[in-house]
Amino acid sequence: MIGVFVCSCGRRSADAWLEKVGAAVAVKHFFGHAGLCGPDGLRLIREKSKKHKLGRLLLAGCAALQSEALIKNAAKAAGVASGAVFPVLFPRRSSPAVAARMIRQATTGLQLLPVFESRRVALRNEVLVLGGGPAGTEAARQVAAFGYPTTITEPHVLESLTGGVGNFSARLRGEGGAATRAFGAVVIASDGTAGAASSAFRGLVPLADLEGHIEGLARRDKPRSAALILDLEIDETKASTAEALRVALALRARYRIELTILLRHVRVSSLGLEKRYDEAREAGITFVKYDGAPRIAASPEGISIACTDGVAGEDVEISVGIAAVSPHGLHAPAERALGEAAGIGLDGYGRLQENNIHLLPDQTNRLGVFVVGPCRGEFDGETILRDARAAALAVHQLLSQKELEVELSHPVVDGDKCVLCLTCIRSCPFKAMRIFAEETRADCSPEACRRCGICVGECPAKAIELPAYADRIVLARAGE
Amino acid sequence: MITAVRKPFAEIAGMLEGSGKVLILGCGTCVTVCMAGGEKEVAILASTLRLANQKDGREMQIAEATIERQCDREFFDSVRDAVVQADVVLSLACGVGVQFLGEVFPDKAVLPGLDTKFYGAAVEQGVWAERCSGCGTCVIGEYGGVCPVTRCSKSLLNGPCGGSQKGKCEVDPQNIDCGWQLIYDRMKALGQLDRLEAVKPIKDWSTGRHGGPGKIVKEEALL
Amino acid sequence: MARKTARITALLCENSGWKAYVDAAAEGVEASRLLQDLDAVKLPCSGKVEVGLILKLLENGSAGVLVLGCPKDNCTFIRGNYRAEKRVGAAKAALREAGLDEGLVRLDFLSSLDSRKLIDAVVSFKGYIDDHSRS
Amino acid sequence: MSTLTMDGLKAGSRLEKILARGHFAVTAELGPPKSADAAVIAAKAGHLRGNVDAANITDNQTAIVRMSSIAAGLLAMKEGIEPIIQITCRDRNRIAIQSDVLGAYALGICNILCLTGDHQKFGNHPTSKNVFDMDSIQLIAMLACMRDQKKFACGDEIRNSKKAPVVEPRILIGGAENPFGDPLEFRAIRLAKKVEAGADFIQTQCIYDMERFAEFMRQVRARGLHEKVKILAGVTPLKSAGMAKYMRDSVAGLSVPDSYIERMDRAADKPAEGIKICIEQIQALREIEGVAGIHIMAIEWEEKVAEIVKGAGLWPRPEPDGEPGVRS
Repeated sequence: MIGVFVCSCGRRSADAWLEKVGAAVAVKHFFGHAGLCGPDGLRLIREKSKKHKLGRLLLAGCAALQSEALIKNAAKAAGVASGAVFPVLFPRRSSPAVAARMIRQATTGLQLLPVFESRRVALRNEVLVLGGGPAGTEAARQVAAFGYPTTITEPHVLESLTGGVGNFSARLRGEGGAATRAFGAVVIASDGTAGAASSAFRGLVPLADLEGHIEGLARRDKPRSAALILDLEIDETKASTAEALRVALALRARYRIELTILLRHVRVSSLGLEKRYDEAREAGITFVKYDGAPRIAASPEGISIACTDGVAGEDVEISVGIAAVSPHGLHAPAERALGEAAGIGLDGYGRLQENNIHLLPDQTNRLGVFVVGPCRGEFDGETILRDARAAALAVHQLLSQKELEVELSHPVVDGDKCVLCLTCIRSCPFKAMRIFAEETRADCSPEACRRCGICVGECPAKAIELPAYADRIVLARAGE
Repeated sequence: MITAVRKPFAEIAGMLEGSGKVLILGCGTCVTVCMAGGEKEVAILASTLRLANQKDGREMQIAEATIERQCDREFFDSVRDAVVQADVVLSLACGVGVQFLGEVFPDKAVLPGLDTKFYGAAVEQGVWAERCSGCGTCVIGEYGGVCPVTRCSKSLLNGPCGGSQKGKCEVDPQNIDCGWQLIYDRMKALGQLDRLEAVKPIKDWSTGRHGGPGKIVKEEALL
Repeated sequence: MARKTARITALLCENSGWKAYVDAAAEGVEASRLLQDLDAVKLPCSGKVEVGLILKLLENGSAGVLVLGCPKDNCTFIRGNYRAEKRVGAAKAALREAGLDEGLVRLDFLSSLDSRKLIDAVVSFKGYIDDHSRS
Repeated sequence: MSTLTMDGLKAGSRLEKILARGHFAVTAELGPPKSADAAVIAAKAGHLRGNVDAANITDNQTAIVRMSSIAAGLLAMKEGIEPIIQITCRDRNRIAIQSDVLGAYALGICNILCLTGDHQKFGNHPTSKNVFDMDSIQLIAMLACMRDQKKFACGDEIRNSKKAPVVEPRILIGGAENPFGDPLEFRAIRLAKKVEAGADFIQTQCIYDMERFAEFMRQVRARGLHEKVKILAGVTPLKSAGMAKYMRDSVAGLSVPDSYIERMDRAADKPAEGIKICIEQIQALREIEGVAGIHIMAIEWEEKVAEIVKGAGLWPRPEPDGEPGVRS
């Protein structure tokens, strides 16, 4: 049974409006109320749910009804699962016809929406730390101090890392061949490698050498301005932004020259980086976020850079005495193998952490796998140790729960349609898809899955469905 | 696996010109894996056709179905009615499937929706590359596991031509590795370069396509 | 299938487009009126969008499909918006093949806080669709 | 097992005699016209007559349709040029090639250069189907089998009927080599295979990088190949600085040293400088042990061959007995 609760708060002649909406919707259990989000509203929900044995609730009104807390409370009041409560948002002052149409579309969607059960998944307490350098040693020491059986080993012995959070299977190469061991969480702390230099552009110096160049020039003819250009060859990382900020602030303080940093994206999702970015702006350093490729040419005055300012949407051209390109040594092809073995995404330089603002410094695309130190582009000793301790704490926060409650709303794979093409397994950002050998089909790990539906979008056989967003539900909500 | 790509839409639309009831029939094996003719591609093509028909005011009924394989008779049973009802069946299977569909339904007009390309492997997600030409007498063992017939643009059996540069084939240096560079590197790694020094005789091509349409009879499998 | 008014469908990533939509809907009369002509569909991520779904919506009468995802490198699911970009590109290619205007489907990236940008995106897309409507 | 003619020759061609008698051989290239115009052959032959020992008649070079090499070779022969017919594996299978060889020999042609052939992609019929029934090494082996075993590739004897006499084509067999193709280490092995297959002479791709060629010849001598096969080093005179740069940047397997490009850039009379460089190269190549002759590929510039040959001190050409191109 579906109950439709419509909020009429803030409307003139609310009763007449409700009446019109109710008539247009024409469902059996239709209840109007002014202020559904208040205590009276919850009481109404409780009473009506009980009386009519409502299994699913549609709450229609303003954005207040969208809040997670309210949905939870309403579900509690009605005695149903949170997934059985669905909010519908009316634009302000919507006409009865519009409101009714939106409710109808949502009702159809809600009728189709499954209610999900949950499962408790036990978390193993063994922790694997890959990397015996300062980062790995510190992380392992801290994890062990929390009381978790900790294995520390060199990163290259990892052949593969399957499974998901709380129950990883790590295949580790040893003297007598490879062995598979189970871990609840993994910390990757490889020392990283100095990478190959990025190809130098004519007339430009590498960022690492910029200070030396300016110093050399300062004795004769100090340049009045300098530009630091990032993202020239590839979309770079926060490590490159951090390095550019460090160099720019130092140059600004020492030589008082005009400084411009040109980049495609300001990447500041790292500890203290946002602050350093603000400092740089306060120090008068100009930032240009460009679109496309900048055109760089030598001019009699030095170097001229023309590009499209992505924010203002207009073409800009600046002339500087000297310009530098991305820092050398950031490109790290050597991490690729470790990334592949561990199923960890890489950034544009091939370092172990994807460019993504939602990832905390120690987080990776895999829940329960953490990364610290040079292998993710952090070279500052103090920061590395702090990151290692943070990762250990994160491991503790995860594993101390002992078990996870997992809603079984993950994608389901139709074994008749799945042809094991591996597309979902390759394209899942979280490594949640795997082969279910018994049924020769792909399968999703509910605890590793984040319910994004990318696999559904990719599957060429239309074998995967994310139940809450099945095509028929989506089409119903679109008014089909 | 057999690889294929979908035909240009204009060609498909041209073939279907004047058809009243069309069944688009996908194949759930090779061409699903290479993303050319599975259920999803069937739906995309069907929608594209319907949109084009809406625009141009054409009356055409388009039905969609996908079966496990179009190279085995039994799998057609589930779509028999749909095939019978259609005026024409556009098969999104490889060339094998299209023809076999026609053999199973001799009265039905069948059309190919794909261009079948080669026997290939997924070298990475979204990229398939040719690895076998089906010559009928495999010589890979003599070349360190790399097939000269397929991987060399000229199928040379005795060494590279002059067009091998920096590991690439001059026919398309961006996309084609020199097969002979691959063979050389592999044989060197295996310590078997001396095996490449003997002059290989002219190949017997009659075991493959050049011997006419192939047929395999496995005696003990016959019922 | 034909509808009276040109309705457009918005496929909204629940982490960005949908949140911006919720804010926009609460904002003012003008915005609200605008959003009434929109079939807003919440998706978990723009990466859930399928080429076939976009075409199906158009086939069934939607005047245009607007996909709104998170800004680059800002996808909650790491790569979803990149995947959306590819699929919308494929949908545009299909529209071109069908002899239709590829502008009937559009992808924009915006932040969950940017309800203004959402309104701008809808206004711009609606304007475009009104000028290029198929009917 | 070679059957030799009375004077110890395999084919008895003028080229073979020159090489056998230890003269430094000179060959050139004669590209057939892209039309049925026999006058083109006559004109080009006029430039070469008396200046070369034999001329290569190309076989639809770079996959562009031209007059057939056998027909053009016959026309050249009439103009007093001994032809070296080029045969590629691109357009004909073993049936067609053997048939052509029988015909060519019957017409008096007795030098054949065996090539794999440029891929049709580069020509004016890129959508055509290629053949590549065999590669150049197998082609050499097939011709050697026809000449020496007197058998076709299938093993049948070369005779019209059981009672008819065996009449095999007695052909001097050539192969080509690009010393600069990759994988470099395989080049000498490949040359050895051509020798093993039965090549009598080798003409190389045009050489600009003397150091790399000298290294290649060291590998050749280390395998003793220079004693088993006559190697004719290829040269192509540069017409302009632009051509030099094009050869350097766009022709696979060709490296043109910067010093030549600078010279061409600086020179006031660029064609004259190109000829001068070419003559210097020939003189340097003559010094390399194992180089038995020179092959001048003056692309659409045949009128300069005489100047080059004379400038290099290779004129007049020695006159072996018998008439050019006629079997003795």
